[in-house]
Amino acid sequence: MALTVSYFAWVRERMGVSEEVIEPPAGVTTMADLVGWLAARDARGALAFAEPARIRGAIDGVMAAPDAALGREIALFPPVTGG
Amino acid sequence: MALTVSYFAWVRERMGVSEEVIEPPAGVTTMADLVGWLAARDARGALAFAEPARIRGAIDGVMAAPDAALGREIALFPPVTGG
Amino acid sequence: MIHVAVQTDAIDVAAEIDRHDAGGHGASASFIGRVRGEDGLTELFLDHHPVLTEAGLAGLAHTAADRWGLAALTLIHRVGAMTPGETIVLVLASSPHRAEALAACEYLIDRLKTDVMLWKRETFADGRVRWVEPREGDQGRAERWD
Amino acid sequence: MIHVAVQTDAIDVAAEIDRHDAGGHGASASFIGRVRGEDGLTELFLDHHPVLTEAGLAGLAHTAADRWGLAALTLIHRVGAMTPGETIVLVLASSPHRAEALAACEYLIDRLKTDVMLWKRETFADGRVRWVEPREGDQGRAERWD
Repeated sequence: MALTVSYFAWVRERMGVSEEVIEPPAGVTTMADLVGWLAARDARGALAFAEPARIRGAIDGVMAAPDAALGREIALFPPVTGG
Repeated sequence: MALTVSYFAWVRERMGVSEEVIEPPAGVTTMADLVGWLAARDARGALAFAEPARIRGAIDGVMAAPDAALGREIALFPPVTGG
Repeated sequence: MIHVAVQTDAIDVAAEIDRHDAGGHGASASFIGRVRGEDGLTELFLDHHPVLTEAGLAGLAHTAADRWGLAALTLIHRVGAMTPGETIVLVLASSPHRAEALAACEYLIDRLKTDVMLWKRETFADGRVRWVEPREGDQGRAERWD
Repeated sequence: MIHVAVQTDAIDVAAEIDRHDAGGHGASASFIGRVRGEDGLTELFLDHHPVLTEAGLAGLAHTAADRWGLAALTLIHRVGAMTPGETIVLVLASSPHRAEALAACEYLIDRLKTDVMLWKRETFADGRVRWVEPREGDQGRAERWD
């Protein structure tokens, strides 16, 4: 299934793109799976997702936990620093 | 000794004047003495100082306790309600 | 930069913010108190003491600026007759970080209720006139800071 | 009256205060956060998520308005590139009485640090660029409200 994945802050810088459409294998069903798969995919993924504990995510526009099932649009980013 | 006494808020309204120069007897040496003497002096004093616990005062521009010795300028007023 | 004023003129909030903000502080907290038109109130009159009111405000301002290491503090209180919607008091507190500005602002507005020589008189549409009594809650809020 | 915005344009504090204050609320508390020019900082860039950032701000605004029964709330966050002295965030909270306006203002600024999809990147005069890391203290301040 094709997923649209967007990246923010230093995750985007390390991935070198702000958004991409990907087709992970069938075994990738949760956000944690996706982060692990991206980390193993190539050098930029290994850099961006070297520390999965520092990665937050949203699924279809809603904040989600690592074990949440994937949707169509996934956002991956570091902890926030607004205000 | 002549004292200048000023009144504020409802104390002023009940006294009917904002300021007066008075010459209390020698036994009046503290602010509490002065309040008691004003309460006994006439009907408007009796009205303004019927409840001495509700009266606050300043001596020569500085907030003072009831047992403080009198100065030259005394201000008498209710508890404050600013802000 | 501490600016304290007691005035019968209307408080120009925008102008005061401009003056206060000239330094471009990291964090600015403010509080604006206005006359509420509840229960048919038509006028709020604030009586004050010509010496003690400003001295009291200046004392609070310096205490707050020292305690929280403020970069700037503006404290303006209006006195005399006001109508509903008009600004009674303006507090602006600035510091490099937010916690100090917010705490100073809250301290000042709490203390203004109990420590400064000001007395409120309310006039209502039906002709009633009454001097506002101190509220128990105000004393409690003010004492949190001791 | 809740007004929430995420914008790349400069925040016009005076205009926002005018709009917010149209109702003549009894008490208004505000917080203004600005870019600090410490350590030779020349630019602050705020990255944001086109959907989640505004949704997060709106969620916080409604939570605060309900929790403290606010009469009006304005919450504006700038995103994109900014220079020292420029306003990053503006919070205006109004209620009949002061305690609610002050608490809501403090709640919002604390939660903005931890609950809204925004990321700060700092650029310095010597060419260094770094993404700001979350601070332990921010998490603690935000959790006070749980």
